Amino acid sequence: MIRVLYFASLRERLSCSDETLEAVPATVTDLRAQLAGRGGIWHEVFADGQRVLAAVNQEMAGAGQALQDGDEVGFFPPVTGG
Amino acid sequence: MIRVLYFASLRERLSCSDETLEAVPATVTDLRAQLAGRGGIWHEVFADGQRVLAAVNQEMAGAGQALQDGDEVGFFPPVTGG
Amino acid sequence: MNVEIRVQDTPLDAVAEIAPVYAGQASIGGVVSFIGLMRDMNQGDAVSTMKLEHYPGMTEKALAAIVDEAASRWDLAGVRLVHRVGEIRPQDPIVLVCVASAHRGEAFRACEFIIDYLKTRAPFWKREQTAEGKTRWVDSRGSDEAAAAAWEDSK
Amino acid sequence: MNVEIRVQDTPLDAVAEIAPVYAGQASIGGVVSFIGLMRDMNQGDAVSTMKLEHYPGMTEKALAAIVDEAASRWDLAGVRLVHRVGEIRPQDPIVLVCVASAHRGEAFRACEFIIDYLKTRAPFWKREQTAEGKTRWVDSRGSDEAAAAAWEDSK
Repeated sequence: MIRVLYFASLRERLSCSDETLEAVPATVTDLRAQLAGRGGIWHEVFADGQRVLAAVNQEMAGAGQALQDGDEVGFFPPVTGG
Repeated sequence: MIRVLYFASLRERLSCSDETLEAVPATVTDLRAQLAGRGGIWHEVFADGQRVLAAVNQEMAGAGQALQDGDEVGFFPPVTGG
Repeated sequence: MNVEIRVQDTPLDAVAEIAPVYAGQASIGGVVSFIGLMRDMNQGDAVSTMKLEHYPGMTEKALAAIVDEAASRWDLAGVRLVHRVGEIRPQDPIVLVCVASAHRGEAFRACEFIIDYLKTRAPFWKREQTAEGKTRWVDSRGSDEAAAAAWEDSK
Repeated sequence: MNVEIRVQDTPLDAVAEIAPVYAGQASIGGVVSFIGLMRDMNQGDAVSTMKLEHYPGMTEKALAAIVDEAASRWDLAGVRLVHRVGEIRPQDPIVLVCVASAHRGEAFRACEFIIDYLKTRAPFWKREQTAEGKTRWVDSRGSDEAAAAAWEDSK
């Protein structure tokens, strides 16, 4: 099981703030592909994922980072604070 | 006539805060030489003038800067504010 | 090193955050502060309000990591980093970065490093409302990416 | 550009000098401040008090020239520069430099430039009294000369 969170414009575009996935993808890359496979806006957001950043357990993650049961994955656009 | 002012450690070493000179030296270099010519502590301070800065009319001056009647010349050590 | 990091949804009194960073510490010679303020214009449009969203939990970790990285690069006596979230208006302070050090050069470097990294690595997002009532997410800026990347090169 | 330059023999409330530089100006996005404080140690000796002397008349001209030079190099919205003279004690603020700009990079550059130039070009001199009662003029530092010279090279 993993928790997946969506923030800012991603949350709005996907109409989803968070969800729980029973199966654990091997990597963040696999998770992106699985989400893109939902089609529609999900495909639009995740098929060309370069402007969607990912964090695993609240730390910035590279695309290929491995996932484990219980992980929290956050997806979000480039940050604009400060 | 020129006014000559001495600041900080220079004022203390020379036991002089300011004076008026009737004759106007042609340049700051000439004024330094004239002051060094007084001998004693004056020679010590001005004969090797590299650590004595000069301002003419309250602006930093190069050694060779020309002087005119009515000028104010300030001599002081390297600054240490801020 | 004395560190305080806060994320708050209440108004940020930026100036009041500075003195506590150096008060009572006579070994501190230089204090450099950055205050980031909301402007009333962005990309040519008048902006009336802004909402700052963040990723609770990750935000605090990201800010702490940035401050730790600064402390590993420079000799610092104190750091305070406070960031607003929630609804803000033009002229409201968004962020305060204050760095105290024995020497001014280290304080300048560390303060600019922290704000440059925060701009590209801390999970905050701005959504602004223009004077005409349109709502839009603020785009990230290439100049911010470049500023952060320059610190990588200088590591 | 909104400029205020002061030399004062009364205590400097450094933090109180910052907000007026950006208050009421919604085009300002970044404010960088430097506060220089008296330390209780210098060259290995405990220091109890310090007296700051200056060259009245020249000081004001020199500070104005430094701020003018900064304004010619960067796009600034406001600058405030306040320097203490007279008797001070450890932890007392000596100088406040505050620079406001639309963009933070220019504010950082200008603020550091002003303090670096002030340290080598403005006619202030410090005489300190050590804890053992010895009085001595503070020596100028090569690191300050180097910092100012680096701006010449980057001109």
